[in-house]
Amino acid sequence: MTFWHILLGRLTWTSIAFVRTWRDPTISGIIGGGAAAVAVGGAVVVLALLTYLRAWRYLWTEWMTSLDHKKIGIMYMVVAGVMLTRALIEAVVMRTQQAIAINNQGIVAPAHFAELFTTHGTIMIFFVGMPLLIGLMNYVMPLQIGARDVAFPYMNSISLWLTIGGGIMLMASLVIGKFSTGGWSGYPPYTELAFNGGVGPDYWIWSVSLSSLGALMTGINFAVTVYKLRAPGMTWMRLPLFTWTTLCTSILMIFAVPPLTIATLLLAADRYLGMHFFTNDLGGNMMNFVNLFWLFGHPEVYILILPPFGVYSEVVSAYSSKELYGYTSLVIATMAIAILSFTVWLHHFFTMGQSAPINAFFGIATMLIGIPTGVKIYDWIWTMFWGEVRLNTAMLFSIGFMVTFVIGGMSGIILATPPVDYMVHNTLFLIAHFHNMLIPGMLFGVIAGYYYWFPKAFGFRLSETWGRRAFYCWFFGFYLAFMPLYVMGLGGVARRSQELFDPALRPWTLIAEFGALLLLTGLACIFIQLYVSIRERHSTRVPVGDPWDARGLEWSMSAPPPEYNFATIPQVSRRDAFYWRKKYDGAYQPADHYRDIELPKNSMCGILVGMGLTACFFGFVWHIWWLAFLGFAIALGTAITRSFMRDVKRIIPAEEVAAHDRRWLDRAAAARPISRHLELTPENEGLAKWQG
Amino acid sequence: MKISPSLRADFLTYLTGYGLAIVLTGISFAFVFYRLLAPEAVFAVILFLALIQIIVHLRCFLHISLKQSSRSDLQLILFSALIIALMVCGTLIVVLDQKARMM
Amino acid sequence: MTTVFICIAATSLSGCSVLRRGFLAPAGPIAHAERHEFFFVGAVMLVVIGPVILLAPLIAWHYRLANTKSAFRPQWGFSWILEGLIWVPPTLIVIFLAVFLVQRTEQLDPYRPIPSKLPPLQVDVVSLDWKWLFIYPTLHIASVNQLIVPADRPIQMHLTSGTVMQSLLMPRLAGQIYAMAGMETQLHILISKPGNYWGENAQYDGDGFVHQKFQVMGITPQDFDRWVAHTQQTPKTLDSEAYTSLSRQSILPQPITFGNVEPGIFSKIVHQMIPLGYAAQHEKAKSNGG
Amino acid sequence: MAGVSQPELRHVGLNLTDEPREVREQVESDVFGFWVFLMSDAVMFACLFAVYATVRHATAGGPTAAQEFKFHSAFWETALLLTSSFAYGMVSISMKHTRGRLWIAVFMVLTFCLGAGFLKMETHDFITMFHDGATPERSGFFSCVFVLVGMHGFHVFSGMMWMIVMGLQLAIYGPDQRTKINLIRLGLFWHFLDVIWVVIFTVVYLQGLIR
Ligand code: HEA
Ligand code: HEA
Ligand code: CUA
Ligand SMILES: [Cu+2]
Repeated sequence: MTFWHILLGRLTWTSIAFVRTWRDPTISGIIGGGAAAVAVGGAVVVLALLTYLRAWRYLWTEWMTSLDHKKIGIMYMVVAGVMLTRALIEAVVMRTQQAIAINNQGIVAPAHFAELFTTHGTIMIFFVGMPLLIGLMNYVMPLQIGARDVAFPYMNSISLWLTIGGGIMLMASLVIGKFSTGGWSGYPPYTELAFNGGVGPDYWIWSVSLSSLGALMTGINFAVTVYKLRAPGMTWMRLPLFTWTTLCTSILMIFAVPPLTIATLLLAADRYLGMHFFTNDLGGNMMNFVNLFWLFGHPEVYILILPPFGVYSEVVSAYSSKELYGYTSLVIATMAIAILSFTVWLHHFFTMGQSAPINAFFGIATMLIGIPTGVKIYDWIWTMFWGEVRLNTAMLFSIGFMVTFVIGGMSGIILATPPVDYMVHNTLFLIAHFHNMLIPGMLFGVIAGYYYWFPKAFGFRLSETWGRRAFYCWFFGFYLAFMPLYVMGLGGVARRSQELFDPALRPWTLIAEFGALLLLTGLACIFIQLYVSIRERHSTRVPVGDPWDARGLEWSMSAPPPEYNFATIPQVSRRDAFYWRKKYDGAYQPADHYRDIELPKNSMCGILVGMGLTACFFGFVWHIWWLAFLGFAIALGTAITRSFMRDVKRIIPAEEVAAHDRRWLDRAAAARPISRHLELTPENEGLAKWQG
Repeated sequence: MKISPSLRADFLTYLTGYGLAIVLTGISFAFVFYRLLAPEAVFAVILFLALIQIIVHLRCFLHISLKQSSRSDLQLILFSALIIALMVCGTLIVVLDQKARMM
Repeated sequence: MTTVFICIAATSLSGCSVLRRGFLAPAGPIAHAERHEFFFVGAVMLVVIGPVILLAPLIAWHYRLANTKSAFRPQWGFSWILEGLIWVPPTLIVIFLAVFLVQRTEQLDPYRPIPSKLPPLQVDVVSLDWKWLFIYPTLHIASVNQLIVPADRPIQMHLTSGTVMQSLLMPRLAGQIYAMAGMETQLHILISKPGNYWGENAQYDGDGFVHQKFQVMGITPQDFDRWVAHTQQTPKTLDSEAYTSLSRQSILPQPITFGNVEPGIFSKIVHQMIPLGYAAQHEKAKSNGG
Repeated sequence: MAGVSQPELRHVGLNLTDEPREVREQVESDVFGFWVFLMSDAVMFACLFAVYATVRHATAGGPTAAQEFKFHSAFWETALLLTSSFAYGMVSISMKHTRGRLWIAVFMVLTFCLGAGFLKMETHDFITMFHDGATPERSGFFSCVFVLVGMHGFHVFSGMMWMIVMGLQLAIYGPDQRTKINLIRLGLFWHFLDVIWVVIFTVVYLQGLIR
């Protein structure tokens, strides 16, 4: 044990990506080094820019230490955006590799390709999908139920910083050391010490742990919020559907994350303490890992799809200018999906050798999920029926979703048939299936929700032109990129192949490559849309707050909303509360009297706990034990210190609330009510004309 | 401290729980120690006793009751029990079947 | 531009040959039945999702804001008839599919012997890094990365792994089953059309993953006997030592055959009684990070 | 039951009858949140139990359960933990029915000591198992025993650390609102650990000792 060894653990010169590239200047090495350079360079540029703009104080006081659910929600989405960019580029590199590497090595080496699909999958699931949705739920759900914040604002901040910590670990793996090559599911024994001695699997274990810890706390937070903080009169059957899906998602997070925690913990026990849970020898049994992982993994994919289902429910109803069709059915379907999702995990390993009745049972349970899912889709279609459908960006994405998602559902049902799964399991057919669910299902939903709620959060609308362009790229890009994968999968091409050996595949990989580039363009359109919209924000302001003539409580306040959300907690008497208030002229009325409002003070405890644990886990990865200890001590010390603090609330005086509310009401009184035909014009100030 | 009726009631609740738990634990250990039945039967009995004891703990120490007052906690616990049953039974059936077919 | 054109043309010409690599061009009863199941489920599902694909855009378009002729009923949100329509038929369809699913899963269980007049040929399969070892215990021969079997005779495979978990897939013959160290799984196949096919490992297992493919040859019984006799002449013996060196991580340029096989070696492999070649390789990897 | 408000019925530890509605709601959601956490913790233990059941015979030729588990220490550990749970019940009662901090402190110290006794015995067991070569590296079975029982032990340890923190808060602030809420949560945690232990002594120790 030399001094350096104690100080740096397993970290050596050659762990640094640049040094590796220097020593091994192959194309693959250069791509790796380049990515590391981009990560480091990006971080340096951002830090420099912040310093130059003197934005640190602002960032620290207004954002990083904020406990406001709205700001935390936005930060989640920004973080997801950063991670997304990386994962998307990785996807394009993978597609390019498969397009080129037919009977040749292509541009990336085997181990590098393996890192690519592992990080791509891990990031997309844990650091794009979950944060995007958690961000959205964070922002919208408390507003929808008439609450001032979530139940545990401080814990909310910890969750955020744990997620960010996981993201930092993933980014660090780009520069220092390597990430796992075991896929996002990280099956042992391949990820055991005997086969993977490096830091890769450890990075995977600890970054996933950070993210799942964050998700677990978020789940608890949201579930309690929905359970206990609903406005008076907001009974269960009056909840907006997005809130329903939030609740069900939280339940899934609370109960599905523990198996993952156990799976990764036991794998860590094997790797760090020489135990034998999943090793080949001495009584280890990898089937236990597979079982535990999917006990989590399957509910996870519904964690990713339920909130978008909620978004579609809101969006389709609002833009069809109509009540949601079949509210009760939708609620029942949501709960059915949530509960059924705990009964189907085995469909991910039909091929592990269990007996036919067991496979058949889980196959049938899987198909059962098709019923409630179908109910939802039919309900959205009937919601448009007899409505006045505004075919804007969000609706295009929603309709694109319905049409495309059912194709993924079809392939899902095909996979759920064990004999067919024997053939297409672990092939590109499976890859096509789940991208078919995740992109048109989850991402389209996020984009639709983003378009829909953006004006509420920032006070101006997004550009329609660029939104449409994005839609066309996304829609056609998706078909081009993933339909070929179905075909190749039927031809028996295994997933995770960095090289292919049949020239007949070339046309298909080229089409897929083109599609991936189109998807990349689609993402570019989304970013351009943001840029253009910010530039043109003066002509798209909607300060009164109801630009879409929408129906839920979140529209009943100014845009952006005050930090306390509601000047007075609303009394709810029907579903679609705001719609009825507008109908009976109760929408823009001052309250009888205003009260002092208590809000949590900003706190840096969240960031300290999150970063402390991140440091701790980073120490674990590299066996830097002092760092692990220090990080843990910081996290624990912060949590304990915080429990001693008594002065954690601040008061917003009633006069201030009243004054703010009055200003908003004056603004509303001055605005011109706008009919739906004109809502995309600069006339729209966020006050909707009553049209039934 | 003055002994009020509600204090007495609270105390009795804990005492009952404690007593029952001790008795149930004792029976479990006795069954194993004295080999009162065939091994499988003993295991069934002690599992059953454990279940009862969990209910006793929930009732007397954690104050979960069927009364209206603690509905949401009760719902939560029942739901958790459902999920736990699904996961544990599922895992046992699946993994033990696999082992039977391949080891 | 021209390349794009060529590609599109090539797609329509050669593209579909991709499907001829897989189970949609079956060469045995198992793959055949699986293809049948695939089309069956696919067709049923097309019937249910077809309406969605048509209705969603049509209804959205018909009730678009600009169409002032379409009716508008903002408070309409429930109908018993529709509720019935969206819950009941899908349920019936799932029940319908489930009935077939149970039968087919039972019939196509990889452990289930294929009925035939001929007794099954035993083949023991060991997955290694990054190759497949096939042992013919009754014929006392073995081959690596090459599976040669008589056509029209059922093959009973017992699988295990000498390394991480892997998945055996022969796309035109039979579906996957995992091979795991210390355990033994089974797979049955039958080649009804003599010919040349291929198989692979479909579960990622490291650098040599994509090269872990092998040839499957279904030949006539006479040819098979000839091949066996010929192979038995090969001087190499598959014993513990040979196995140890085989289990080292490597990619083989060509198939290998063994003319003799130590009796009971498969059982020894399953019970992990033979030292593995990669152990030494990995001691090295363990010690350094990065 | 007229006149007794809901929260009072629920939380033996806290007398909320006179508090305003907001405070009661706050307490409700704080405590409910902790319940939710406990349930997800329970799922974690459930997964471990499931794994345990599948590796029960994976001793890989090494020591077996029957050789390593000690009937008497399992019994006395159970007794200690159970009694500590009862002692914590007295903490809750003191919190509800007395004004000062004296009785709370007395019973908390008692709980702490009983918990410490439990941990002491458990560690001793582990050490003897190590001496017999029944280490977690020896076989899948012992890996699981140590992780499962160790995880419970770690929870007990955390609970005891929490008691120290609460003791300090009690000393500084006395039984104020936040201290009380945390004492209630700590109570739930401590009783919950007892529930887990019931399953452990049944499924791990007694099942291993059945002959
Ligand atoms: C959410 C999940 C997600 C998403 C979005 C994607 C998106 C994409 N994926 Fe990936 N993928 C996975 C999850 C996902 N993937 C997983 C889990 C694996 C398996 C890994 C493994 O094997 O272990 C995988 C594997 C995988 C492979 C490996 C296949 C193999 O094994 O051989 C490939 C190959 O090309 C691929 C391609 C792509 C492409 C081209 C895209 C993209 O082009 C699609 C475009 C997507 C975007 C551009 C994101 C845009 C997001 C937004 C627009 C949101 C906007 C944000 C705001 C408004 C704030 N994916
Ligand atoms: C958001 C993500 C998402 C969603 C929603 C789904 C939804 C479904 N998935 Fe998918 N799935 C994944 C993400 C997702 N999946 C991922 C990431 C993997 C692989 C992970 C990996 O290995 O890396 C996977 C893998 C996977 C497998 C394992 C395959 C294998 O490994 O071999 C299976 C098998 O059954 C399956 C089935 C299904 C089914 C039946 C649904 C159903 O929910 C679909 C329901 C929808 C419909 C059916 C369409 C609409 C319904 C109607 C129009 C009504 C009529 C319908 C009927 C009558 C049935 N999925
Ligand atoms: Cu893995 Cu049997
Ligand atoms: Cu699934």
